[in-house]
Amino acid sequence: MGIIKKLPYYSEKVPGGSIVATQLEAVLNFAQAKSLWYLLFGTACCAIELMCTGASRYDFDRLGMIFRASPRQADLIIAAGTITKKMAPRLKRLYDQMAEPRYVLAMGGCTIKGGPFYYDSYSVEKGIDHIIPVDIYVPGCPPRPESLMEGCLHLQEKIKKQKLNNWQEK
Amino acid sequence: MGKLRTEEFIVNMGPHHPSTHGVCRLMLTMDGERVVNVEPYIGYLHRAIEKICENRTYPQCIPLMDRFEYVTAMSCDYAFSLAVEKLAQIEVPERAEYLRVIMLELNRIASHLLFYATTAMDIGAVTPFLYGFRERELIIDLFEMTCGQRLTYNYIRIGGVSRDILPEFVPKCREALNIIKGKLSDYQGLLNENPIWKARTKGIGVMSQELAVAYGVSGPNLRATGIKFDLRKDDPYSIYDHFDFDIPIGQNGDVFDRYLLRLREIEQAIKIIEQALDGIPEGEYKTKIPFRFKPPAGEVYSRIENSRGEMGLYILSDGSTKPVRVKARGSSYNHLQVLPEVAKDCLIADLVATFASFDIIMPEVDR
Amino acid sequence: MTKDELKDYIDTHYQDKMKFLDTGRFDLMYEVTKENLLEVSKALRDDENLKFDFLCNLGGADTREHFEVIYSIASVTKRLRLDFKVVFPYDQAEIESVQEIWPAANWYERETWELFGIQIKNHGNLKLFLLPDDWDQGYPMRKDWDAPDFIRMPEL
Amino acid sequence: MTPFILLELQPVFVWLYNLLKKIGLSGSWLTIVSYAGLSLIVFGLLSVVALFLVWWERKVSGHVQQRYGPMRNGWHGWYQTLMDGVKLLLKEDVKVVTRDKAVFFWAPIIAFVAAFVPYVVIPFGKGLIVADLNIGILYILAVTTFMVISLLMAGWGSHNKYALLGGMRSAAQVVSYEVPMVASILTVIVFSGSLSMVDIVNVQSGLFFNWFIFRLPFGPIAFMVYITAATAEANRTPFDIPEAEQELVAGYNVEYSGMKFAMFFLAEFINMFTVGAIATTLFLGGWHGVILPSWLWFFVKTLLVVFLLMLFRWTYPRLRVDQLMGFAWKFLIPVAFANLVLAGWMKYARWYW
Repeated sequence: MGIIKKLPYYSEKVPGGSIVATQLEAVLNFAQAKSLWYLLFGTACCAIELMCTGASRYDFDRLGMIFRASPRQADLIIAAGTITKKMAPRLKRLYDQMAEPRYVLAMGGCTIKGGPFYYDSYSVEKGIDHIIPVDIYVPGCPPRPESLMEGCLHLQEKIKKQKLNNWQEK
Repeated sequence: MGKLRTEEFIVNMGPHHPSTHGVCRLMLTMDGERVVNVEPYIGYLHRAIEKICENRTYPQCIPLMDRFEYVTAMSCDYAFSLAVEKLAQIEVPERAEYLRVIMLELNRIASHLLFYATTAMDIGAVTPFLYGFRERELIIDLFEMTCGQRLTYNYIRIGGVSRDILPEFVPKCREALNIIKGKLSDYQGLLNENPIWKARTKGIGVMSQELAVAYGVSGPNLRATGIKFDLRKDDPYSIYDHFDFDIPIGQNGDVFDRYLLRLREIEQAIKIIEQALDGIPEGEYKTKIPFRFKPPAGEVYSRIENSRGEMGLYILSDGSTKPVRVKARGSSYNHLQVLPEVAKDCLIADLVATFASFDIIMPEVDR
Repeated sequence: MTKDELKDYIDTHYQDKMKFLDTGRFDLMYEVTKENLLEVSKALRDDENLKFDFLCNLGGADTREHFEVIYSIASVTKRLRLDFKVVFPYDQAEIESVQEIWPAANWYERETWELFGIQIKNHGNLKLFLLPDDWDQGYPMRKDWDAPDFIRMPEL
Repeated sequence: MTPFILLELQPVFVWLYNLLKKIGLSGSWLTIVSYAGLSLIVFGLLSVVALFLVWWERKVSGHVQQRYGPMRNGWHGWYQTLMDGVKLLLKEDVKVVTRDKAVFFWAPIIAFVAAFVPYVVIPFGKGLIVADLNIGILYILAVTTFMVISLLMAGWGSHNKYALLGGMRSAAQVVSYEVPMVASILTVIVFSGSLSMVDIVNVQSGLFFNWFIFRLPFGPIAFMVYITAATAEANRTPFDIPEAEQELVAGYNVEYSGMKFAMFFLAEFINMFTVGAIATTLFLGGWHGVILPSWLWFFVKTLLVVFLLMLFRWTYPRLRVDQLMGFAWKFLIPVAFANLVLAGWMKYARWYW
């Protein structure tokens, strides 16, 4: 990992090295995009739709996405369901435990802006984007499995465009 | 040889753990593999639904009730509507009652299928998980056809239902029921006689009748201990007295009984729906309620039997458009409370099995 | 036992301790004073003809005038339902625990304490559990409660 | 020379050996270079096999569960696991601050090595064996035990209670199931009269009724005991308690990420293949078969056994830890030993064909 991060830097010094780096970048990003293992993180209603998406009719595995129970082995955290103020530190912690490169998909209205619990609720975090950085927002209450998969495809497109140099910041 | 000196240690299970179905946190005091003490910590999904309801008009509360217990959202809609109807003494047309019963029982099947899926998953069998979801999709399709949503329906409203069923609903429903009926034997064949499944579930997590009643355990978990108590028969609401169905009960109150009971309840639910489909009368599907709906001052606690047990709603009204207090009683609240008593001194695998068999769903606990 | 019979029974046997209220729209609603709470609860549970052994619900309420704690009880064997409530002013927000009678009351009382600030005597387990561990903003279910990041829904 | 003989790989290796000789290597250098080359070939082959098995497992699980499994990478997602592997290579290697440094570092490496080492003595085909040791099967039993040490190390080094529980569970489990496994293997050895893998295969030459699994009555029993015990050795459902997802999150590998996790993951699948390979060699007649070349027969049989293990995994619930131990000590071991005694007696009385 360390070497690969520095690769763009070293490749500048060799003639033609940047071409190699670009090609390598494309391959690595492709691999990353095609193999998004998601963390089993469901809190509320969206978790049921997340399970449905993993089940027979929609089948997340078609996209190469399988769930991992341990955050260390996951690439993507699908925040499915309301994040309360009590849960927020835990979400932050799970995100911190994940290995780079890591991505976040905010599923459902609650994770985007508090959803139906925006008004009058004393305990709901109004959007997870002030806890962890979010890559893709999938609106809905709860989103249909199709839209969740659409969100994942958009995330794959996004990953394919990323630069190796930016991995540190991501 | 003297007794081996061992040291207890504390394991924090959750709030994010594959087997806690959401965000329950269990603090386990463990002696090796043996769980000495369990202490549930809840509130990771406390969304203050009751507080929000106090600042919403009565019809506006129903979408929140969907999110109170999303696995059987229909029954929550219904519990709230029933409470308000009792409060304001609204008569509901008979067609609406039939539609409600069909939807409630379909939702019960969906919920029990989810139970089948997740319990099998927690005991280590992955494939039943997928099978349960496969048949659940058939029911979800019916709901989607009727009210356009897959999970949070907002279908049962005060005074009736939000819209009438489509003409093709009845044949589609019958078709889905026939498929599920056929698959039920598959489910049982996959697990019932499996020696590993029996070893993992028989005699595990036994709950006595006294304990169950004292802790307010209700629904299938209560019936698995052998008490024949079902609000559909014992405190009849809606039109359940028109139908002929049985209340299955268990004997030992262990994990296996709770599992089998739910599968048998699916059969009974299918029976009710078939009778209801035969007898849907023509007529209105809802009573008009005024736009600024104001029930009279007063209070009511109404309870219904949803797939997990007694779903109760206490509503205190002062005669304005908004309720003064809404207190939702979810049965999982009591089931989680009794868990430390049932799961005392068992292995960690048994704890997971017991937890799964209670069919606890966290939003009902945290609200 | 029908609802009317139950009302007659309670009115004859418990007339000095339970006061009938007409606010109950479906089931019977009684009022019990704070002092009589434990005694009445115990009697209702142990009465051979009633056997209210099942606590359905226990919840506080803030009516803007006073606090109430509403007990909804039922009988599994006799198939009966009954509600009763305890009413007390804001400055005397304290009540006896009914855990000994109905163990299920434990969490309900804890929640009532946590969200309304109604003290529960002899509870023994009054710890925060619904609210975050570092919660210091008071009792959110009270009607006059407010906090900086609490947004009220605008009136239509 | 029939065309089928051409498919046999042995001439290729002979030619390579002669080539090495021609370029001037001799004596111990020749031995070292040829063995190193063979090991590399086996290593490469097994890496491919492991990647294939991961993909196959996902496809099998998908089709058992009425879905497709990976579909987006090539034909039915054939290079899905390659993508997974590349991604895992790139993942950050999370190092827990509180870990036991050396133990945490070495655990996946030992697991990985322990998974590959048995293949030194496994005959992939007629004459296709790296080293035909005369204590072949004993060597396998000895080196596969390293696996449990690595799991225990992973559990200890991670400084995580779930991992520790997983490590302890796997240690208890593997040690218990070693006994019936050895007893069932001894049943074979009683008849083959040799510990060498090649000899064991040669004893079963001829048509399928010479295979050890069809030696009634003890053959099938020994095979079943072996498969059961080996499933437990490979930590597969219904004996997958060391990594029971619903109880211990991911068990011993809960703190591992990136390449180290990939090592555990591949080691698990290679172990599964080892189980199949040993079962093929001992019970299913090894490379023997008609028409097809011998190495193909070996792979077909092995993959069939692996497929059986996969079907187990996607059908059964998981046993509890005490039931698992009870099953090994109260049922499998008595059966295996009774079977061994029966086999020995029949051998003595020459009641076999």
